[in-house]
Order: sequence, then structure tokens, then C-alpha cells
Amino acid sequence: MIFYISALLIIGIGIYALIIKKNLIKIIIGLDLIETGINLLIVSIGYVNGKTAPIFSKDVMNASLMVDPVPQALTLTSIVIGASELALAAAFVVLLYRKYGTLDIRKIRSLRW
Amino acid sequence: MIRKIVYGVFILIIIAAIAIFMSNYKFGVDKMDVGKYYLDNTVPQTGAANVVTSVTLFYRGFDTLGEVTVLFTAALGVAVLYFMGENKRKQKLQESNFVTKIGTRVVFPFILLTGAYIFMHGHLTPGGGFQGGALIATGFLLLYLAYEETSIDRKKFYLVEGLGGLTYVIIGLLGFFMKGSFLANVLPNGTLFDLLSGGIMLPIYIGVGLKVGSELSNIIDDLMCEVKCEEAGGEE
Amino acid sequence: MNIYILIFSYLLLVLTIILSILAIHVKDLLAAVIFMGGGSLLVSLVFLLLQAPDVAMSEAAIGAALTMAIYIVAVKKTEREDNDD
Amino acid sequence: MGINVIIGYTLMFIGAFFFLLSAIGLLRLPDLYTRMQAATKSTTLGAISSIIGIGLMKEDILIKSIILATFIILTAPISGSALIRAGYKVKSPMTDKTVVDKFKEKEGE
Repeated sequence: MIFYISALLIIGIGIYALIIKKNLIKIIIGLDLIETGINLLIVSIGYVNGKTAPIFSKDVMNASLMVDPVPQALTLTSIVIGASELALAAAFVVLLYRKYGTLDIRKIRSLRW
Repeated sequence: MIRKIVYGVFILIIIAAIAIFMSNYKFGVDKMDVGKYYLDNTVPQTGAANVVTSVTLFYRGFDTLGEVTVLFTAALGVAVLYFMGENKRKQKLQESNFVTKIGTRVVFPFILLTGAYIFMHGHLTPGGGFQGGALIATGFLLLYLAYEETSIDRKKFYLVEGLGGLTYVIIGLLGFFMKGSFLANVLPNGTLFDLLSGGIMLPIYIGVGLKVGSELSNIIDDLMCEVKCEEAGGEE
Repeated sequence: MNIYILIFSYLLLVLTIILSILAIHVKDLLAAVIFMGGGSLLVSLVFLLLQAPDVAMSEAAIGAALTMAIYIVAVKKTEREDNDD
Repeated sequence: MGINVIIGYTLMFIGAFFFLLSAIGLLRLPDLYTRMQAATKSTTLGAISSIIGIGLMKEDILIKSIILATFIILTAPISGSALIRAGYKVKSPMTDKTVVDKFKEKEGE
């Protein structure tokens, strides 16, 4: 149960950073936090009490003793895509800094709201 | 102040919505639907020991092809964004010390070897193409940090990356022409726990590992480059 | 789950939440990035305890190492202080 | 109980003892440089002796544990020296009892 609660808390912290913070790098950190929290949520949905990792070995050949493999496969995809998205966002931040000389989104005029 | 309260209420509503949705799924209880099928049928159908790998590459191989495409698009986007900028900053980095240089020279081949081991044994042990590729890119990052004048040969990296992607698509097309569906298993399954088992997973994961490694190294090179970007040429 | 492993995972999760709060709270952006990387590493340990070794390896290699390198380069090329009000 | 199990438990005990020493050193030593000394040196010894101890107790993972110990021996000094150097560059304060600063002497000449 505490896995769900802490995943939700991490997602909440990420959304807070995404909405409240004015610094571009802090906003990217918020995005990363949301991604981490959702990964934790999905993996903890797939966990089953007392079962082992879904990998057959010479000791464990019984398929009914394994946790759900589908959330883990989905999370694997999510982590890699998150890293590439983050690299793209960092490139955008560096370019914006070169053009405007600041990281504050209130001073970058075309992004003001 | 009033704005922060409004935002706080907004965040609470989102969290509560997810929590209410999650209350249908108790923690630690068996709630497998399709996972049951995968667990029961992985060994007879694919011959791989790692069920996660078989789900990623065998049952959902088309998704993984899309994922590789997303990664390629991101690398291309980073490269294009950096070529747009002027790249005039030429500040000198601090020279790293003796221990780091010698240690990097000793450790770097072992990092490459470990990465290759991880993506070649993806169907038997934990790990796979994405993890091994990321490990290889971390080795190149270490090289960049230790030796300031490092610059990878981008043409060769693009070649390796293209070959890795091509392996995936060609194996998929082979399945299409021989078995009638894209990414069908055209190779024999072999015996369990052998290196040459698991059908099409081994060549695909080798291709994915090389592709991810060279792609992430290219992203690191783009981020690290100070002036070298302009002379390297940017077409894919 | 074994009771000791459960207590250990509670500890890891509490530390992760503290590191996340610190990461969005501190003024120094480099420190924020390092807190973020530490949080990623602890989450990868939690994945290992949740019997997902593939995801744990992926998170440790990509989330904690490469992501942090990308962040640090971005901070180095821009500025280090968060001049929020 | 075979001889390898006894040696394995002894090595694990030595490893735990060095971990304890490094934890006490982290708490008690005065500045960054001596603390890094405690955190890298004794942790390396503790980690390799625990890993090889576990490897001796289970035969089939002995080779893997030796490879792991080799990796720790190779990588721990690199990260330690890089950390201490970064600490020196940002002018982390030394204790009053410091007598010699070789790095400064080398830079000065």
C-alpha cells in the first residue's frame, strides 16, 4: 500500500514543480519526477506477494511463482523514452538560454502567461 | 497566495482521482490477465528464459520498433537543435588528474565488454539492448570526462546506428515474407538456457544494443561539444 | 514480502520523497540535479525489491547516470542559480 | 560445515567490521578530505571482502563475485579522487591541524 501512496506523492511533487516553479530546469525536474512516480506506480501494480522475478532459471521453473511481466515491459519502454524526451528538453533549454539570456519563464516573452 | 491555493487544490484533485482509481487494484494481490498467458507460453513458444524480454521483443515487437524510432527522432532533434545555435562558447575545461586518466583507460574496455555481455544475454538474464546500450554510452561519457580532446567519429557511429536499425527491420520483413506476418519468428528456438536460443531475439537485441549505444553517445557528443559540432557535418 | 525487506523499502521510499522535495526546493540548480539523481538511484533499488530486475537496471543506467549527465551539461551551459522570488 | 563456509563467514565479518569503521570515521573525522578517506578506502576493503566471502560460500557464483570485486577495486579510487579534487576546487575548508598541502605546492611552482 505504501508503494502506491509514495508513488502518488512523487507524482504530486512533480505536478507542483511543473505548475508553480518559474525556472526552466526546475520544470524539467518536475517532468522527470512525474515520470519516476508513474513508473513506480505501474511496477507496484504488477507486484504479487511472495513471488519472484519473471525470469526462468534452473532453480525456478514454475511459471505460477512469478510476478506479472507486462507492467515491467511497459516501464522499460517508458524509461528509455523518458530519457530521450529529457535530452530534447535540455537542448531546448540551452537554446532558449542562448537566445534570451535567462532561464526565468516570466522573462522569456513569448512564453509568458 | 490565492494562486498557490488554487493550484494546490488542483493537484489534490488529480491525486485523489488517481487514488480512487487505484483503490480497485489492491497491492500484492494476483491480478494477472494477459500476463498469465505470457508466463505460461513463453518457454514453449519463444525459447527465452527472460519473460520480460519475450514480452518486449516477441509479443510486442512492433511497439519496441516504435520505441527505437522515438529514440532515433530524439537524437536527431538534439543534433538539429544544436546545429541551429551558434556554438561560440570556447571555454577551457579543467584538466582531469592522473588517476582519472589512467583509470579510465583501464576501465573503458571493460565497460564496453559488460555492455556487450548484457545485450547479448538479454533473453537469458536480466538486462537487454536498452540497458547494455545505455551502459556503453556511459563508458563514452567517462571518456569525455577524462580526456578533454575526445571526439567520436560521428560518421562511423551513424553507420553502426543505421546497421542496428536495419537489422530490426530486415528481420521483421523476413518474417513477413516467410511466415506471413511482420516480425514473425523465422529462426529456430533452440534449447532453453543456451546462448543461441530464443529465435529472433538475439539478433534483434544485438541490433538494438548497438543502435541505442551509438545514439546515446551521439546525444552526449552533441551536449558536450563546444566547437567541434560545426566541422563534423550533420546529415544522417 | 519479508518484514525486514518491507521496512527497508519503506525507508527507501521515505528517503526518495525527501530527496524529491529537496530537488524542487533548493536554490542551487546543481544541487537540485544531484538530489534528483540520488532519488532515481533509490527508486531503482525499490524496483529491485519489487522483483523487477530489468526495470531496476534500466533505471540505474539511464535514469541515474545518463539523465544526470544531461542535466549537468544543461546547467553548465546555462546558469546555476535559481532566481525564483 | 565445510572449511569454505568458515572462511566465507570470517571474510564477511571482516567486511562488516570495516564498514563499521568507515561509518565511525564519517561521523568523527573533522573535514571533507579525511572523511573521503574513510568513505572510500575502508569501504573498498569491506565491500570486496564481503563479496568474496559470499562467493566462497556458494560455489557457482565465485567467479562472478571475483569479477565484481575487481570492478570495485578498479572504479572506487577513480570516483574517490574525482570527488576529492572537486572538493578542493570549490575550496572546501581544511581543519586547523593540516600541515602540508601538496596540491598547492605543485600548482605554485
